[in-house]
Amino acid sequence: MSGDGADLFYVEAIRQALHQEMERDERVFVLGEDVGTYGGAFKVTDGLLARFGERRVIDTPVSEEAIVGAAIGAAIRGMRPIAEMQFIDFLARAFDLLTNFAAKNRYRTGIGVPLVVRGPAGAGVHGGPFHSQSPEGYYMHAPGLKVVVPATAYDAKGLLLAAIRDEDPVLYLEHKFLYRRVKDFVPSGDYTVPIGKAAVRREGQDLTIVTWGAMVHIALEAAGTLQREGIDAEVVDLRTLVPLDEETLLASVAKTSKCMVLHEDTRTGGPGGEIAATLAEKAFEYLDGPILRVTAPDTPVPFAAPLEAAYLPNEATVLAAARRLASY
Amino acid sequence: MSGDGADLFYVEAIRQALHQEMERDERVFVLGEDVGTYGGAFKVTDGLLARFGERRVIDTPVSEEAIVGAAIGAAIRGMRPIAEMQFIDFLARAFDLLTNFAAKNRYRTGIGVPLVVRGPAGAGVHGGPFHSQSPEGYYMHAPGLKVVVPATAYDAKGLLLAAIRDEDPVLYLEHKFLYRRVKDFVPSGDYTVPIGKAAVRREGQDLTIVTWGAMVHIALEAAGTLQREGIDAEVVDLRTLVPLDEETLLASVAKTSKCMVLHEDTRTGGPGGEIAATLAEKAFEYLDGPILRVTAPDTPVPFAAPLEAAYLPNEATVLAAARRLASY
Amino acid sequence: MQTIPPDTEKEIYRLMVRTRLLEERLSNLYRQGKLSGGLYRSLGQEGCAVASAMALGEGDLLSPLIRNLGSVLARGVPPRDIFAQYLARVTSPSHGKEGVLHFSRPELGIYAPTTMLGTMIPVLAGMVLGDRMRGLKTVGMTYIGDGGSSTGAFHEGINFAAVQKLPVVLVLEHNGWAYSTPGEKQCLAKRMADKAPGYGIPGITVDGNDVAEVYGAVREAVDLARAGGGPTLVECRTYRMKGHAEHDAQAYVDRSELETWREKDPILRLERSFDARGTFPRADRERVVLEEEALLDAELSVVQAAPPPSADSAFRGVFLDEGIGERMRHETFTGGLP
Amino acid sequence: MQTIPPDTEKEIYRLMVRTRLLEERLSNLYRQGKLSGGLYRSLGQEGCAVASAMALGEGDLLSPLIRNLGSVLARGVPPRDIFAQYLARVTSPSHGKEGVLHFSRPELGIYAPTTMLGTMIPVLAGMVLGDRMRGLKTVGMTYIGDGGSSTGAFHEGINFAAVQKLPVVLVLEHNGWAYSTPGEKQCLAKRMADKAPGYGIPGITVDGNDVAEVYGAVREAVDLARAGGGPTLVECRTYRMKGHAEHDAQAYVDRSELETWREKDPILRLERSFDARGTFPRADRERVVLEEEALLDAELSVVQAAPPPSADSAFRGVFLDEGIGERMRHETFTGGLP
Ligand SMILES: Cc1ncc(C[n+]2csc(CCOP(=O)(O)OP(=O)(O)O)c2C)c(N)n1
Ligand SMILES: Cc1ncc(C[n+]2csc(CCOP(=O)(O)OP(=O)(O)O)c2C)c(N)n1
Ligand SMILES: [Mg+2]
Ligand SMILES: [Mg+2]
Repeated sequence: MSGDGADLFYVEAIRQALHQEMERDERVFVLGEDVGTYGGAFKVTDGLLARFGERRVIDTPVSEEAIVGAAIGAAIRGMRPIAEMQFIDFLARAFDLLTNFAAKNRYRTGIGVPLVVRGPAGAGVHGGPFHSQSPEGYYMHAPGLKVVVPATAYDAKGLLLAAIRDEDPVLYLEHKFLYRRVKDFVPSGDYTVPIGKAAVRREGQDLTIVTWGAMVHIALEAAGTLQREGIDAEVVDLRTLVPLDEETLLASVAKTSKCMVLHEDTRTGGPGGEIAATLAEKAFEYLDGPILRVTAPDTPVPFAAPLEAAYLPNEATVLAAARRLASY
Repeated sequence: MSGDGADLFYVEAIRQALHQEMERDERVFVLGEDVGTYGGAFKVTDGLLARFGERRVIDTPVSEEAIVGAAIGAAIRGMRPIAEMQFIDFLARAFDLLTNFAAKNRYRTGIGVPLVVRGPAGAGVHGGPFHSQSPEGYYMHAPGLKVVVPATAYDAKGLLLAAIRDEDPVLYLEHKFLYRRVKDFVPSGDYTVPIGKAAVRREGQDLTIVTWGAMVHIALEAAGTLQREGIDAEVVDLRTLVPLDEETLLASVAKTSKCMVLHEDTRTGGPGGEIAATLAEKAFEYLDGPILRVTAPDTPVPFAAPLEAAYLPNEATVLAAARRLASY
Repeated sequence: MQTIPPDTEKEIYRLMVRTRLLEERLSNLYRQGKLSGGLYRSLGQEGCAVASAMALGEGDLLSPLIRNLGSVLARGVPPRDIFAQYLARVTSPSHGKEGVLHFSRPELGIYAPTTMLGTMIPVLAGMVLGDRMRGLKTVGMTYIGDGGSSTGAFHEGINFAAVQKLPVVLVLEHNGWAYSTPGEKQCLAKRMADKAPGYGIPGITVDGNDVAEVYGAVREAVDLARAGGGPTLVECRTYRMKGHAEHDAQAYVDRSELETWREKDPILRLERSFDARGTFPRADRERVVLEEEALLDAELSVVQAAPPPSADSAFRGVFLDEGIGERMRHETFTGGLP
Repeated sequence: MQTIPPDTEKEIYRLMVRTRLLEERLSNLYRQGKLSGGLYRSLGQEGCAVASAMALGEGDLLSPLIRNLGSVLARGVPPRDIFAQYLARVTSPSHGKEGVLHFSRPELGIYAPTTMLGTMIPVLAGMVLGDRMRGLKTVGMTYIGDGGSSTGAFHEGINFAAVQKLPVVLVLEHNGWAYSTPGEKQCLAKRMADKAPGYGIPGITVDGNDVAEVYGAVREAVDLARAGGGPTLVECRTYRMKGHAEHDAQAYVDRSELETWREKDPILRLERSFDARGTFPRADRERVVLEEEALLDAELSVVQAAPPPSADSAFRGVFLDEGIGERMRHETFTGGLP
């Protein structure tokens, strides 16, 4: 890793990763709706067309199945496609292609599908039910698919480079609320953040908050407040949901004995269940309290600001749960 | 409930429910691939066309999005459509329509979508990766959708009648392995099995096996064996996955203090996580041991008989886990 | 093609004016940062929306896309509903749970689509299928763009409607763009109506900025549908005069192309036609504009006075059984602790 | 249309015979309960599969549907692979993880589809897109049925291939049925090739049981594709002479229709044509049949001697990193206990 770098916004880090990897590896290309001329609905792919041309930066029809399908085909033939969903919600329209074709191909046929599907996920920008979802729970459940969820600009770049170089399909969920709100140091050179490794964002003794994506920042905020109340929370940013870094997770809970999972995806059948179940199986002896889940409720993401605010986990909901857990 | 009835196969119970409800309520109709002339790939809809005619028994093109979409539209306008997926795996092709349109419509617009999507799920018949899936984990995670999973002929009829009469969308997963293997008493008259109520299939003191669908029968088999070893297992058949019958679940674990979730869906991000998490939150005080999950592994469903057998949870895997849990 | 009755023509004029003026107000509100979410204009396409919707009969069903403001106004949705949606007020038809034109008004035959383009086509097909079973002669109309026609749902939906001979009218608004993507990157067909024979249904291409042409063609399609003749694909050639949404400065658009289309503006053209025929004098038209301004101002102030929805309602309305939601709300605030 | 070279014609004959005889063996095995899963016959459609595949060049790509046994045989897949797939032997190309024609043989340009009809079209488009980027002149061919053409994936895939001018040949096997559903409930188009203009691509309808016609039309499409002319939709009219699968007694089929089509059998027709032209004497053809019988018997016995896959392999091969699978296997047998 080079010592050079700069503080970059999350969105800039993603863009830098795309530029650098397309420069480095001519098998890498990008396809999606409005990724070329327009540079993507969130300008993530801005500048790619000018640098790499129409053959490697492909504006597609409004056809998510074709986008994911074509990415699968190209990957099977040795390319490294990156398929953008204009909003990750639209990946529902290619659910079959991603979960049944891409994810199962190596097992069925021996041929891996090294593609990346990426796109903006998450709420907080008044996007309403179809521009705000956090669908990680669905895709974690698809055998054969890896799922990564960066929370910082550093990880956004490093995980994207790792995802592109992975030999298996990776779903890369970028949080649209973070695009221009999170800024941190990003080395200008080449580096990867390994898929499957969590990061302990804050060490603590009293309880563990397991989270990822935009919620990492809520967790850290809450941990600061809790500190002042005498509760020392550890914050584990999973960074990858599949494969899960059980080692870091279990080590943290072994230390704190109490755990809360915090996520923006909805509750029932969501990722919190997997994490809680993993702990209930493998960390049972360490646990000194119930495993709590602080999540979005089982509703669509509502549109109006007060509704969306009620929908999203926030510092107050995290604090309320953490206090109860700490005093359990 | 009438005292009349007969021992029926699971498939016959479903068929009887369809006939009776179409007789009773002219808003009910069936659509899907080959449901009419052919009577469905598994003959579930056999006889409906002859009785109710082409207008209410609709052979559709090979178009899962159109099938689910048309069912949504008809439901919105006051009908009670039942959409058949020839194999439930193909519902992946209408994932967006079911999870984003049907399930979210009441919340978004105030108009409920009383449809049933039903179709054969589950492995055990050498169907390979795309004719064998148990996708309940995905659909449990969709806010606004109910999910039912009958294990007996009695429940197959009663839950289907309840599902058709429900004011919200219900995914009805019928297990193809059970169609012509499970036979039990089915009242000839009208009755419903309420959505959201589990059944304790076997009472026991030492540990709880929470399961549904075909695995209920594996669990009961295993419980018999365990009995002879001096381990008294309780078997809870959830019957409905959304909404979950937490009351029955918690009462059982309060009694036994130990719990294993057994399911045919794959492990990571699957339904077992939700159940384990619910217990880890709400039954923590009762638990005297880790919550185990005995599930299919995170692979596609393999085709060859020995592979499929290794893939499926069976009595031996349940026994191995139960013994470890009992002696914990 | 059916000709347009004189009163209908005047009503179309009024509704186009209403649409444009309403959007101008929304645009101002957007620039003031008062809207919740984005704004998708129909500038230059009002004729196609309004005239097509006017060709429906009573009790017919319509589902709009984001740019079909004119269509829902034509079906009787009051401007206050639109303001309330964009301002996310509790008085909006969706009670603030949804934005833009995503709301249902079943008593007016208006049904919300989802964002996912194309999906309304099979759903609308199902609506009129259901109505047919109930013995109703309802016709259903919805829209699709040159972009949205690339979706699988378009294909499955229109094909299903065709084989079932369902009374569906599908208006394809060919406005040259799908966000920043031009027509030739979307589809190579010479005309989008060339898709119709592949489904065995009639397809027609009309000048989407000529309200008489649109009305005539759509009216014919509605009549055919109601008579049991199945769906028709009506391609309306028009042009999106603004960016995809207000945040999009449409830098990718050739300015001279915009100039050409400005001359083909549907309101301007109808005015010229009125003048040429001497049927609806300028003074009367100006009165219409004033009336519409007054109406919109009044409606907007009512909406602005209304409160936003209360946080609690976020947890309600998922299922008919609110008990499920109650539990959910409780858990959200306790992290699941009993 | 390109004419068929004499050697190719004889090779097509041999491959049709091989296909038919191979399926007859599979059918016997099925009736003996020896197959794992179902059997989907291509009886009466062998000509379309074989002749289309023979029109491809070296290095080209092909993805079959379940009934395209003739296509994969034509591309050089040995019969043992097919037997091993159906008998679920460890020696099968999918090592028993998959059945039927769902296997890949990249060195032969053969790629497995999934069961979900239509999805191979965008995937194949992506394959040749990738090849084009790598500077290869690969043409890709796949198939779709009159049923599968109703899927959204068909629409999105062929449209994407069209706008990208990708070298794709899509052979639409119009065999009258989708399982039990007849053509007129699937699509109202007069010809399925009428779908092509809606994508701005050439579409042609040929007699799918006339191998010369199929070969000629497909060859032309392959040449056009390779020259950068984009995709072609080639509709082959044929007939499914058996039920959807062996368990389906096709009770819904009019027997007289079967009779009519039996007369149009592609092997029979080619034999008559040989006879009429005196080009490939009966005795030589009979030798072909004997050779093929011998080949198939030999291949089958090799396969029958092979073992089934071992249970352990069920847990391998999901990811390149087998460590993930190892953990999984462990957990499956312990219920997750550490
Ligand atoms: C399935 C799906 N994919 C992507 C989008 C994002 N999106 C919204 S509008 C739009 C462009 C649509 O173009 P067109 O259909 O021509 O309609 P227009 O905006 O021109 O009215 C896109 C890509 C969407 N809404 N749905
Ligand atoms: C998306 C999808 N839906 C349903 C099926 C089940 N299915 C398998 S074959 C078939 C009929 C296909 O008919 P057609 O495409 O005409 O091919 P043919 O069997 O006639 O060769 C159906 C419905 C499927 N494989 N994929
Ligand atoms: Mg457009
Ligand atoms: Mg067919």
